[in-house]
Amino acid sequence: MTLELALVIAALLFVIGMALIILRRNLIFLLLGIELLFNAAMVIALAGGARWHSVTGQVLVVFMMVLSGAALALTLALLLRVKQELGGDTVDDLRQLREEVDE
Amino acid sequence: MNEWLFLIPGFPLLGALLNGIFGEHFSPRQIGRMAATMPFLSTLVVFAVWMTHGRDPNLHEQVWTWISVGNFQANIGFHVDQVTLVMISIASFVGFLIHLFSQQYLNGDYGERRYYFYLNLFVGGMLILTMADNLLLLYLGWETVGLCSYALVAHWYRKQENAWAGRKAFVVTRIGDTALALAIFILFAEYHTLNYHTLFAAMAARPDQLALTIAGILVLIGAIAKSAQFPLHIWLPDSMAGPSTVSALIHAATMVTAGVYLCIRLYPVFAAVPGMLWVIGLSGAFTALYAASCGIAQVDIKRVLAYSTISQLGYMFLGVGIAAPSLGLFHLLVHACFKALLFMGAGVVILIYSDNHDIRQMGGLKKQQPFLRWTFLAGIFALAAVPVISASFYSKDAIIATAFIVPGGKLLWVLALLGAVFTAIYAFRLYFLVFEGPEKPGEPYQMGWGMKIPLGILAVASIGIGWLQFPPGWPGPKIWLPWLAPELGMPPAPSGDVNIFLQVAGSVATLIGIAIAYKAAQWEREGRGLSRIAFLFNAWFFDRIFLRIFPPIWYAFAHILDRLIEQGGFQLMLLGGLRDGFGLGSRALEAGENGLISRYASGMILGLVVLLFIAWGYLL
Amino acid sequence: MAYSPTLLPLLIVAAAALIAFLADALRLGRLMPWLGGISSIAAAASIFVEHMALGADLYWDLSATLLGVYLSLAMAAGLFFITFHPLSRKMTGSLVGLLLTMLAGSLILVSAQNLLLMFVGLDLQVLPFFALLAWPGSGRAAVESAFKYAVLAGLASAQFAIGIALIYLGDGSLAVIPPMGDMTSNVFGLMGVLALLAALSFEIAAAPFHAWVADIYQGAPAPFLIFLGGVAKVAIMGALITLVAATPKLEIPIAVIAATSIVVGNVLAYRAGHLRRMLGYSAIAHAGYFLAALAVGPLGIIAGAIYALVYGLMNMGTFMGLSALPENSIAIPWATLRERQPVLAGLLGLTLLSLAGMPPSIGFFAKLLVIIADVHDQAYWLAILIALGSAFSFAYYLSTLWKPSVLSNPDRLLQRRSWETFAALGILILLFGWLLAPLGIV
Amino acid sequence: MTIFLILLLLLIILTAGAALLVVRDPMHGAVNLGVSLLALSILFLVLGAPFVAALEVMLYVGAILVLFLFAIMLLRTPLTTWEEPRWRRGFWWPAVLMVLLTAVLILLFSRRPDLMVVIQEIGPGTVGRALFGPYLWLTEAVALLLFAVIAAVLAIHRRDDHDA
Amino acid sequence: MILVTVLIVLPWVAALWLSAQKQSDQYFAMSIALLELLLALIQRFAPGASGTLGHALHIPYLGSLWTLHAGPLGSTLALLCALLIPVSLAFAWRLPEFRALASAVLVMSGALFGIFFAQNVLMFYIFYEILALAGAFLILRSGHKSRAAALQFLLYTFVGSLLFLVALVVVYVLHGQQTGIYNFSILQLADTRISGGLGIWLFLGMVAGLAVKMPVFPLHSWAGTGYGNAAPAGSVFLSGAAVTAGAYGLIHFAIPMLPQAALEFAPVGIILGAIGTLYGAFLALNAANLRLFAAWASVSHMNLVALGLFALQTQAIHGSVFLLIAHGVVSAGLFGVVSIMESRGLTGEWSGLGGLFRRAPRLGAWMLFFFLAGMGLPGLANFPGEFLSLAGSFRVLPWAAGLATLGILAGVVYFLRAYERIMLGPLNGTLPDNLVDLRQSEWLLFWVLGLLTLWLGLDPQIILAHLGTLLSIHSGDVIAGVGHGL
Repeated sequence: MTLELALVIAALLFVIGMALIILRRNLIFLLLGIELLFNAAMVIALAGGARWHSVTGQVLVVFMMVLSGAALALTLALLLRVKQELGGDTVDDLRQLREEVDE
Repeated sequence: MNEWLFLIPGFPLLGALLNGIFGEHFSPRQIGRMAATMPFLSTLVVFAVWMTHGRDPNLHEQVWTWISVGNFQANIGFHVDQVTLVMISIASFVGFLIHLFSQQYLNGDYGERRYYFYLNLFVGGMLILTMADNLLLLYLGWETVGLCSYALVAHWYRKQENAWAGRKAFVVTRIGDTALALAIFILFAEYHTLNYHTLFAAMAARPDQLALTIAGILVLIGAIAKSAQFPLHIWLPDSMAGPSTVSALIHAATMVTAGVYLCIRLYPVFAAVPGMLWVIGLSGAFTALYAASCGIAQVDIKRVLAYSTISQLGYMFLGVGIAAPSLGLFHLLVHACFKALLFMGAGVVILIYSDNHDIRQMGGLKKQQPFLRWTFLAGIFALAAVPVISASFYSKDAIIATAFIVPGGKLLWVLALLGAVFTAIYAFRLYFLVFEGPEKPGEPYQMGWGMKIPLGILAVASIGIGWLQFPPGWPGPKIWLPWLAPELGMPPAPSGDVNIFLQVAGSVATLIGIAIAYKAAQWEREGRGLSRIAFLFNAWFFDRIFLRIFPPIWYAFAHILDRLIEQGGFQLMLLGGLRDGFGLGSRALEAGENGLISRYASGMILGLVVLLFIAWGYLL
Repeated sequence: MAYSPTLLPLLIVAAAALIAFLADALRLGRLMPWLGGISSIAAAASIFVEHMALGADLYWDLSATLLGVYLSLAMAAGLFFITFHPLSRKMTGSLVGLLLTMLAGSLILVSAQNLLLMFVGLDLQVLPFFALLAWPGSGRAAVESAFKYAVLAGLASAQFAIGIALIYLGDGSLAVIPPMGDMTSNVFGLMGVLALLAALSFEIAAAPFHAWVADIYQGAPAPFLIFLGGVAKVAIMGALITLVAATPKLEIPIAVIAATSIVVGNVLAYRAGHLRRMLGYSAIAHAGYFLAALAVGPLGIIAGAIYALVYGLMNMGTFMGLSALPENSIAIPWATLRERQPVLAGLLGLTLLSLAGMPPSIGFFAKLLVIIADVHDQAYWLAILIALGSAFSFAYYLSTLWKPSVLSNPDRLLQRRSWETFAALGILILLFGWLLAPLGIV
Repeated sequence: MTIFLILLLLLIILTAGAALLVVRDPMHGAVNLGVSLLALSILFLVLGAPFVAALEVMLYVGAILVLFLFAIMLLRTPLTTWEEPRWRRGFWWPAVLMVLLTAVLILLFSRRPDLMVVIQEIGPGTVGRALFGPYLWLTEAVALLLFAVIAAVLAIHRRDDHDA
Repeated sequence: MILVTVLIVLPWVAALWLSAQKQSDQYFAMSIALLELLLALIQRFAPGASGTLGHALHIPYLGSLWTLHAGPLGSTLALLCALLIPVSLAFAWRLPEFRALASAVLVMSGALFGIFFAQNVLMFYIFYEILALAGAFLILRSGHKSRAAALQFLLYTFVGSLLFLVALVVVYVLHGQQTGIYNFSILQLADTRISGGLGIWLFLGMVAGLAVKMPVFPLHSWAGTGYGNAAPAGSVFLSGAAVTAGAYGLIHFAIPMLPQAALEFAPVGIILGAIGTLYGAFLALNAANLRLFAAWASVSHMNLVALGLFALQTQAIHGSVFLLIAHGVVSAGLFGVVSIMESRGLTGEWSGLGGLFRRAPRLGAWMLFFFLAGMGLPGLANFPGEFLSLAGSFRVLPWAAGLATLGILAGVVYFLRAYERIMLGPLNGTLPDNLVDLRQSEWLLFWVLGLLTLWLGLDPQIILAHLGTLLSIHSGDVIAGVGHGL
């Protein structure tokens, strides 16, 4: 029963993460959303590890942590440049590149 | 003699080619003389053929294979038999006379080289048409003469109505040509050959009634258009816009008779279908009456002669219709002589009255031009078929007489007889108005020998040529019918008292006509003449009806097709629709491209959701 | 896992990357591109030598070798090209390092048979681009495009991670090759595979996940687009090939994605005003043609591999040509280009035509192979869709060829003698590349 | 017994997530994330992975969350009190999409095989042996990646005047 | 084999070198064109040259690509195209955009030669697309330089030809599955047995691809904009030579590959041809200017060719091929006349014309000559072709062929009306007064075309006798079996 519950938690994390990405206006929250998604992946991996009694689950989690951390570091660095160059840290400031819909 | 046949059409065509290539380097006079010698040389060759094979000509010459694909073969082959010999003699001899006549008639006018080019080409085309041994070559000649008539009628192209008259002639005759082409296709589809002999043999072996009926009708339509029979006759009166020599050659002697020649040549096709001959006869008789009735109310000298040609051609068709093609051919020969003469005479008259065609402003020309008056009178006699002394008494009255005794021919006889009366009326009305009565002097015009010889020869011919075939029961030479019998068979001859009654009826009709004509000329001078009958003057309004119905429909249809289907349908709806469809589609998709990251992310999530739904639906 | 020969190419590239990173500190930055180029060629040679070797988690099968060799050679060409571009004057060492890391990631992606290895390869390839797209000296739009790519790629790799976790939960093994593990036997495995497909489709810009590509192509500096379009995308296609080869059940969703991307790509490109955005949208269509090849079983896999290779080549040619133009050029100034650099103009014109699928060029033969594969599998509707798509693509490709536009001052055109040689080489490959096809297949 | 613990964790994560969705100030967002991460580390303990639970606290909450705080600090977002809109303009359409997503997850979830299994604990030792045993090359690759990320971050933040 | 390869590659190289030049080099282009004509003559009449089969560029799955086979039909059509190159260049001599036009024409001629001598279908397809692209460049770079017209021309041809490619690939795959040999050569593909339903769809695909080029009725609307916007000298080549590619493709590739389906398609093809002939005729009547008039006249004739072609009957097919060649020469004359008038500064709008014969009698004479040829006057080039096509298809579907015969009547109406509006009637005031009649060179050019038309009209056997068996043996007996009276 515990694994089912763990999966429910993972699903919950997944939905909240996705909601954060598409609903929030401030860019920080987008990144938080991505972190939540990664955490959901970790929970599922561990559930898998628990089910198959093998260490691969934990290895997966370790790698996921490292890679999500690396990605986040770069994205935050870019966020600072965006704040510096485009003068804002919300989703609406990132609209220079778009399809010029004429009418 | 066989291998010289190609010279007959060859000379005029050579003349045309030389004129085309080197025309610009010679003066019009030299071109005229060169052009005249060409038909003369053909006449010589024809004369040689008469001399050597006059008895029963049956010459063949295959010049080269024109088209041969699979089991179908049509080649440039000439064949001369009795009928063809008569036709080529007319075409070459009368052609030569016309060339001679136009040396003086046309000099000093613009486009003379062009005139001689097309005249030569016309004579060549006519000769090919008549000498062809298969329908395809006939069609070639058929179209060439059509082209030349277009070019010559529109000779004085600087006036819009002349150009329009030429185009009208070509289009109406082209309607007939299309019908003829369809007939050729039917015969080709049925019998895989277009050569006369093999065609008639195959037809005799396997007569397919349906195909032959349709083919027969289509050939008839072709002939009617070419020979300006009712209802496709509207182009002939308008084509009087061309020079009179052109009218003399084309619209009297040669081209318009091509239709009759075609019916004579394809006689077996009509004979194979019961009742078809009667249809031809009826159309001939009716046209004769109709055209004659219009002729009496005309005021333009050339229009009178135009309607008279239509009516005389009606008689020739009547001749073929009553199973007497040799009589039809006989009248064709006679008509060629006197009608060419009348047209040339009319040309001189117009010159004298300085291009004024209205006969009511003319009169008393006999004192000023005695020679012209006597030759013109000979022509008028032949036209009206004055008994005994005129040639067409022997040919036209014979046709009318034979019509009486043919089964179901009574109606045709009545129409023909009435036609004969009207013919006499308009013939002599024309003569009295132009030559008799108070004198209205025109400019003095001295006819050179180049004009006098043709008029003289044709005047003698229109009197004397009738004696080739005396009516039955009369003493005197009867060589025409027996000569043509082996090819066209002997026509039925009335006998005993019926014969006498018919001959008397024919002569009485002509004399009544002359009397009425005398009175008509007087009324005309007093201003109350026949020309005020609008119904007849406008040829029963057929021309106007025809022009108000067909061309507008044709152009409107083209306009609709262009606007509605091309611009509207294809460009606007099909291509425009596609373009707008894509535009809408891309505008809708561009909404997903407005730069917002969250929108891109939601697009991705939507994709994931769709994939998961597919998985849930199909893959599990 | 002990050393096995299959790892040799990766080791070569990783070593070169490390050296490159250090070189910046030792002021040897200028030499690094040459080192990078030589190392990639060495890697290509080693892959070619390996040829069909099965390592612990790496398997250089037919398509992997084909693409692996191409990727390394393309990287080498890219590096030689970059050395002359002004953008690479600053921090050349770390630039080359990042590029080599990206190459390592691509090689792993192409040959990985283990999902975790594929995940690491994906991140190895994607992360360097966050920095490359916003390289110093490339203006404000580049930063925006880099950040957008960063966030969305982060989301994609998160999805990828979830996919791996689900598959692992499903059948306990991370191996891709069927006998070792059947991924789609249960719900979790299926969801996992679809998450993987979604992530990879995002990377090659297939239809539902296509929104990002136009902005990145518009904003990013042209030299780095050579690597994004020419190398990164081809590697992802390699990964997709291994994925599809292992799970035949994926063919229906792939066919759906292929059809939508062909339609969406062409429709969007039709009205795209900006030249780079049009190229982005056409990339969507090409992803669609590639996926159409994958959707039809084994013959499709070969056709897909060849299409990926050809697509990479065409992208390299296009963006090498574009990087000669000034950054924000809306359309190609043909007049000045033909005057100043005729061979480069010829290359650009030919690549656009071969992207559209003009017959004698290699693009046409790739599409022909895809159509043959589709027809072989009775997927007539897909073949017709490809045909109509590529026919319609001429509309927008040729409008760039025909749209008259003049460069304000001609000398802003970057002038390099050596680029002519690249261009000539490009033309040769694009026109007669299909002569090499027998080598590829055999 | 563990069921109640997990339900409690579920509750905590639910509240933290909801808070994340509604709170305006990014600082509050970061703190909420920290709370949910700590709850997760306890879940990891329950699932028999003590090493990873420790890592979660040290690496995730310690490093990545701190990274967020630094970023927010560097962004120098003013401590504003005015009503800063938290949701972007087009709200409803994505919300519907979220409902769809949860619906499809629940649908798929209902078709899952049962996972009744007893959980053993796998200590840090085995994880370490695994990391440097079969997955050795993977860790080396990740090492290379981290090194590259450092260079990348340096590149992103180069001042124009500072030459290398 | 080498002669043919030179024939194909030489124009491309010349075009490349020409476009690299700065100013337009007329004499170079003309010398290349005349050289091409000479080579084509040698190829056509050299003994034993035809039938040589060459193989090169072998690709494992696709079979060898560069296979050449000079059949009688192919070399005759090649001769026609080789003739039209110098003619179209001569008419374009004084055009400002001569260089672009000449290079486009040369590329197109190379592609055309490739098409006529290709033995395998893939090579045919490749040259077919290059022809379409070069045609689009021709429309774009000359005349009104309108991009929309060029794009419409291109999209029409490409959508069609790609459908042709898909159908072709299906036949190739089915053939591969049946016999195990995967090859695009027509010799192998000709005897694939394909079931009825699928065969019909495939043949429709192929017809869509090939019939677009010779504008058959529903796929024709590119002709109006295409010819309307290209320079008439360009249209000489476009409407004279380029359209033969479609017809040749149908005869040499499409019908032999799917004889059964071709038979079932025959009635539909004839009806489409008939409607097209009439449709073209009526639109020519209503054309807004001279270019459109010549364009729609050419469309009307090409639909007649399609009629004969789809009838699948000996006389009809031979007739349609002959009409194709005759139409090449006659439409060259028509568009030549239009280009001469435009070089004299006339816009071609009806209001600006009338009574021209008075100022330019030579031009008027030649215009009448080519209008008569267009009308199908017996003795000139079009008549034998038209007669055979109509007579042959009359046996297959009488009422449709009858409808098409009306097209000839309609032909007279629109040609004569146009001639009267341009040449006859009172002199139009707005005509430029420095209107000079035909120069010596132009007069000579028209004499060449005129003599050729006359010769083709009077002695068509020089072509009809040497066309060889048009339908391959296999498809021949399939069709004969059905009793089309082959």
